[in-house]
Amino acid sequence: MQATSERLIRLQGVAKSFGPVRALAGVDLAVDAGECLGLVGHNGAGKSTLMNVLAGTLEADAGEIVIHGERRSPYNVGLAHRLGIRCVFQELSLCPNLTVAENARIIHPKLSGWGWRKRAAGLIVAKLDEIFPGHGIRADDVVGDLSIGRRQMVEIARAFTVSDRPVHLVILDEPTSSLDSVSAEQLLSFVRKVVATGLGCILISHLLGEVLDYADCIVVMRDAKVVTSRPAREMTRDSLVAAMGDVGDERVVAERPSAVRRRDAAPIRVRVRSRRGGRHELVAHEGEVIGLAGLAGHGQTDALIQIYRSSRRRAADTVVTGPVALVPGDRQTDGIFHLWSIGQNIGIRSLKRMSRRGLIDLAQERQLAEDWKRRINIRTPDMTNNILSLSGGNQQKALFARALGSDAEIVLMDDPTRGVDVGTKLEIYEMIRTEAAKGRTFLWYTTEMEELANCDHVYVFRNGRIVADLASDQLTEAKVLQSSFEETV
Amino acid sequence: DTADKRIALSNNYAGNSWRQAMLKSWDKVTGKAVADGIVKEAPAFTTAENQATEQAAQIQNLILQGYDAIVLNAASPTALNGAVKEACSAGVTVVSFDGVVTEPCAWRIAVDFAKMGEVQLDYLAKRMAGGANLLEIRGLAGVFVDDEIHKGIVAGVAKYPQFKIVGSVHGDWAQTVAQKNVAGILPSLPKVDAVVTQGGDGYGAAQAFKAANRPTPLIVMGNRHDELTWWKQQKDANKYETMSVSIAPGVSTLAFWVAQQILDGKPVPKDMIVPFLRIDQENLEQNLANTEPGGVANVEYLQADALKVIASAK
Amino acid sequence: MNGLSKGMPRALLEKAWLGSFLAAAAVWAAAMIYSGGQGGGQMLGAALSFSTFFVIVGIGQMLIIATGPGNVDLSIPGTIALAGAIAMKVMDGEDSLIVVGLAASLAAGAAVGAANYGLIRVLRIPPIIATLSSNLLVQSTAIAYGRGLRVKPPPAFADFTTATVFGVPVLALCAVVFAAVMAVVLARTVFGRSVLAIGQNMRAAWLAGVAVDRTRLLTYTLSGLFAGLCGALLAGFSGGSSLDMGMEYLLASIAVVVIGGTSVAGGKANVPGIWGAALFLFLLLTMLNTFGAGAGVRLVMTGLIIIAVITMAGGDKPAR
Amino acid sequence: MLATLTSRRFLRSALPAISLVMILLPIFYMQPRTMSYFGLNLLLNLAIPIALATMAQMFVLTVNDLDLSIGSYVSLVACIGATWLQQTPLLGVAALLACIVVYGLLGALVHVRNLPSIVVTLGMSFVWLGLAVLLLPTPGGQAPGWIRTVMTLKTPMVPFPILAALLIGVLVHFGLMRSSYGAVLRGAGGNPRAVARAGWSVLRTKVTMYVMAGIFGMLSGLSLVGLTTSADANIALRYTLLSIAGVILGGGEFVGGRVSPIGAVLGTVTLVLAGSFLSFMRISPDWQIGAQGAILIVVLALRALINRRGSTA
Ligand SMILES: Nc1ncnc2c1ncn2[C@@H]1O[C@H](COP(=O)(O)OP(=O)(O)OP(=O)(O)O)[C@@H](O)[C@H]1O
Ligand SMILES: Nc1ncnc2c1ncn2[C@@H]1O[C@H](COP(=O)(O)OP(=O)(O)OP(=O)(O)O)[C@@H](O)[C@H]1O
Ligand SMILES: [Mg+2]
Ligand SMILES: [Mg+2]
Repeated sequence: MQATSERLIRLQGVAKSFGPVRALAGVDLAVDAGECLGLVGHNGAGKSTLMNVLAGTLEADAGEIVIHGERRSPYNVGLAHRLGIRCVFQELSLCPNLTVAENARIIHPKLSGWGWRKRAAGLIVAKLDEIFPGHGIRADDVVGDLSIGRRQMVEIARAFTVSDRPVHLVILDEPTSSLDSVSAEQLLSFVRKVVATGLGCILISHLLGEVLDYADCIVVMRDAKVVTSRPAREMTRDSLVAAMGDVGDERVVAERPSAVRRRDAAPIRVRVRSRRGGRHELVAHEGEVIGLAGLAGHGQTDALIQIYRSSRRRAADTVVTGPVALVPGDRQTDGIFHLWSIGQNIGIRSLKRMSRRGLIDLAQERQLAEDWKRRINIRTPDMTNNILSLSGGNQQKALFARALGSDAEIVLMDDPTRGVDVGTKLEIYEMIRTEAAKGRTFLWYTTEMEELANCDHVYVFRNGRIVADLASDQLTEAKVLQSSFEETV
Repeated sequence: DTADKRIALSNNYAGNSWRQAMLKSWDKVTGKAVADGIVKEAPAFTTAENQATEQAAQIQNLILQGYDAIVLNAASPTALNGAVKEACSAGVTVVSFDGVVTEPCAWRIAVDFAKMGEVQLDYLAKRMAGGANLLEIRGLAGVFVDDEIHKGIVAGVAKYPQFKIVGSVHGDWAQTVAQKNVAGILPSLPKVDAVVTQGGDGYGAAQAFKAANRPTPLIVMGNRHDELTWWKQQKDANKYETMSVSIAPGVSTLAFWVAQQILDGKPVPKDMIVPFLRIDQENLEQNLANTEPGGVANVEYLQADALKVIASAK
Repeated sequence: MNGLSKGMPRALLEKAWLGSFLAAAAVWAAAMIYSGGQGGGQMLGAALSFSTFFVIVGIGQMLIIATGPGNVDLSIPGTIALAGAIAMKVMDGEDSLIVVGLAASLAAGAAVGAANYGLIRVLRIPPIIATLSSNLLVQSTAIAYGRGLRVKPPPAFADFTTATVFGVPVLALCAVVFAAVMAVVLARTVFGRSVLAIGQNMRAAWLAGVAVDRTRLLTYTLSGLFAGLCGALLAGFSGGSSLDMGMEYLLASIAVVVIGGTSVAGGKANVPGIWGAALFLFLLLTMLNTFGAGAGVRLVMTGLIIIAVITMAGGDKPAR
Repeated sequence: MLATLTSRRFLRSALPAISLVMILLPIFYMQPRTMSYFGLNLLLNLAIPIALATMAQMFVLTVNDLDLSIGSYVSLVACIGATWLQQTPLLGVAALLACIVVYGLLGALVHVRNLPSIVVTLGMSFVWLGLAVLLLPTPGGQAPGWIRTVMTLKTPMVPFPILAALLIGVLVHFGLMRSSYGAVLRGAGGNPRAVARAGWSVLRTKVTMYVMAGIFGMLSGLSLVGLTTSADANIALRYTLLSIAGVILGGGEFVGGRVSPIGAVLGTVTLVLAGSFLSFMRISPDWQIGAQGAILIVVLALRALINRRGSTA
């Protein structure tokens, strides 16, 4: 093939503005066939916008798009599909009312006629088996009934399915945000494998390790511009962080408060009695950070919802003392109010507190929003802008602000750092620790192994039950993984 | 002998005073007939919605229940023909009244609605020989009765060219709707001398004129108790004069007797006309006294009255 | 930046909000021109007094519609008829019983609304079918209770419902104040915010600490309450109650809400728009009546004008 | 096997059938005559036009819109059927085609201008009704003989209405639920953006669905006039609410493209039977209207009970 001399894709001087916000200020990017390009940058740097332009779902204000050596203008989704460009969007785009197989059919125009369901099912299940062995998803499952992790698997697998036209480039916009470490690893190995066969791939992630280990070349974006573009082997974690322009690297391995509290000293805040004969019950004391671990979708979210529910209405097997707030991870279905401003989205949990004589004090609501904009650096010119004008990671920060800014003494977190960039994550960890020290209790489900290091105590879930109960000094990655796969420890 | 016969009333609407009076009359007269052993039973059925399709389904259900006769106040003169035909071919006698059906196999006890429109103009011609501006309040668009009465009124205006219809609104035979629509159009109208109506809307029109601070015109009434009461008050206060005309709700009982006669094997002509009930200045008090509060001026039929109507139709 | 001053004008500039008022003004002007500039003021007076009733039930309907797709109150006609009958019968033409009668009809309305939510929540019946069914039940109750009899309102009550100051109906002034209060409730109270949050995403609202059940119960109860109020006032205004007096409110209550700019997808409500839409619909009918067109033409024109108005106002753009 | 029979998904989809049986059994018990060929025919033939109208409504609901005009549209079609189609068939056919085209245009208008469908179709309901009144100011007309023939068909063994209902349900099921473009159409209701991102034209799906609604509304009107033999302008106004109720009763939802054609047909039949059920019961005239509401509530409450049992099982 002579494709090697010609780049698969070349973007030049791409610019895009949303009103006063410059999302892309003249960006160049190139991907070769058989190359995995890592794309990193802080929340709101413009990564997703750039990918939307490349996928044809957004029209750039300026710049040119060259694919297979040809300038493409006008450019749109249909053309992108015909040219073999597939995109897994950050905010998933499956149809929740359709089955897995039917969703696969949506991106294959030629998949019709007799027996199309069988073929679609075969196509998607084969790809799922190939990428995520042991995924447990059936072709006739309705997508809306799947957990967010499984939805993400379906969407990823779908992007790699091939029917009549070859696929040349797959864009993965934070594909691992809802996957657990095992599935993430499966995906990334798969990406390496297909890249070796000549496919191009763009991988966006806030887990720098993933990008450093699996990408051939890394592009760093910062404030709507590309600031660095170098082979991955020339980069280190530190140089990446430096290029992204985030401070706070010093804090990265800041010690957890060494003085491990004696658990029984503090009053119990949450207690969930074990059901179905599980051996462990879930207990959280005042001021503790409790981790919920295990593979994704093994009952951690359900446990949080159960706790949340019994805070609203007494339940027999769950004790909750004190007001509760929840940071959803599936922000599209559980979190944001899409018609409201960022400020209103943050304020909703604290309305009662901000009311004076029955009327909401708007100044106070504004104040709350401004405070949190500063504290976790929500990137927007104006907190009265619609919440959807934020980048994915910034939306997640707003949900964080909603919970932390409330009067809740117990904060439930459902994999809350999905899509949040490195710098902010560190700030959030820091914040959790200070709040915990002040007496707040955190229950923290996470799919990222490193985050467990912030916890005082970790429960490992498997099949809806707690199978291991690890104090922080016993906590190792191996132990968590081991319990995730075995019934008992 | 009809002692073992069962007659059902199929009714499409119960939401106004006229229908309530109609059902009450039915209940009263048939209740006695059943007690006297003239028929076995005579229940009334009302549909939840005032719609031909629903009534057609109701008729089909009545066929299934094996009634010998169905007395019908139809939602539509034609849209029930399918169901009526089914009834006839199942051997069920169908007698329609007020809202009659056109299906030839059914009997019809019709009111000359066009005439009801025309007499209003005849009356006005006597009262206002010099001519006048008229406001017409119509019923529900697309319904047979509305069209018939309207035709009668138009014919009347043609007969007496000194009258001019300056405005026309649809009151849907509902008092509040009539009031609303009259109030809307009044400001744009020149002086209105008289209002011609279809029944049930006269009081609403009077309210609208009062609200607009207009002199009360001559409003033709529709035999409702509130209309008659208002008329009486005006009459006592300032010698107000008008007329009132409508079909008597008790016509349902006439239909009952007709059905009974048919079941008894008596020859009955397919088409009968009943006179409408007219109230004038002289017999206002008498009629008002006979009308229960909130009801409609009424005439109930005995078997003997029914025989007279049948005989006169031959 | 000041959130209030930025938020309010944005709401004020909602296109649908202005659109319905502009449309109302346009049809009014057309009717005026046709009738040679005569009676315009009176026409407005009539429009105000009849719109009042639509606004009162419209606000209740709006609260429900704003709580999300599928939520709608179809029991309004029955409730109006029942409340009207109760008000008139309890008042029994006595001025001294006005307050008692009013309270009774309001209580009946609220009870119907609360029962509606009971059907929806406890029996899990979809709102549209629950309220459709309860409408039939309430209608039957009204028939059994009132038997279609017309009792005259007490003179003081009738006078109040038809009173005017400088040609403006007193009732309409009250309804303007009422609408203003409800607009504030919607924008500035926990209840209002809860309604809008539930309308956007019920699950997210629940997870964000909104008292979902209490709020929804309250919206249905308020809708019933407002329908009851409307029934009592309407009976006073038109000189007695009748069984069919609520009938036209079935579709009209929805029409004023959606033409007024409230989104049927939920989460967005518009109070002033209801006034605009109610005036528009009344004046539209008046205009067509003035033109003297036949029923068929009039209906066709009504439909086309409604579509034209909404097309010109345009829908809202998706945020992202 | 037992597991699938008690699974929540199965129970949920079987609910419409269960409600139907729940209302059919007492009817058979109270009036054994209904169990005959003749009885079932009478009991169910008016359900056909309603089922067709319900399908039309369902197409629109699939793409997250609501059609408030279907009742008056069916009335207009019935009027055209009883007049032009009978007297001047060519004009009649042209008028019906024009109606369908208008439906398609409505879909396009709603999509392109991003209008609330409920207002547009509310407006259209006046337009259709007005046209019907213009065409047939007073009730009358005559259905063409061939429609009469079709609607009074005496099929062997199974009564025609049952066959027709089955045919409607199965046909739409295959078109919308099983065909490959059907998946795209439903997807456009579930997540229009996802469908657009996959390169499909959402405009086309909207127009398709509205045109289908126009076609099924037309079939509804024609079958109705075939049963009633003549028309009037107000003949089918209540189909608007009835069709929405039928879709919901059949397990459909207002948004998100979740619909079930077979469920909707069963839902319609249930609604129609609920009315029959009542006339077989003796209820005082005052409460006859209310009883219709009560029976709907009872049927749905029983469903809720089964549903809850299903979800805990
Ligand atoms: N529809 C929109 N309207 C207004 N602003 C927008 C819109 N979409 C994106 N932006 C802005 O454009 C900028 C870039 O957003 P983008 O989603 O590309 O960021 P990102 O790099 O993908 O961030 P993240 O890591 O959080 O996903 C952000 O400042 C965002 O607020
Ligand atoms: N797991 C859940 N996911 C989404 N919504 C839920 C969930 N559980 C309950 N809800 C919603 O919350 C409502 C009932 O919740 P709950 O019983 O806790 O009452 P509530 O919202 O606290 O109201 P109140 O405080 O007035 O009792 C339901 O109508 C349901 O819509
Ligand atoms: Mg992004
Ligand atoms: Mg993760």
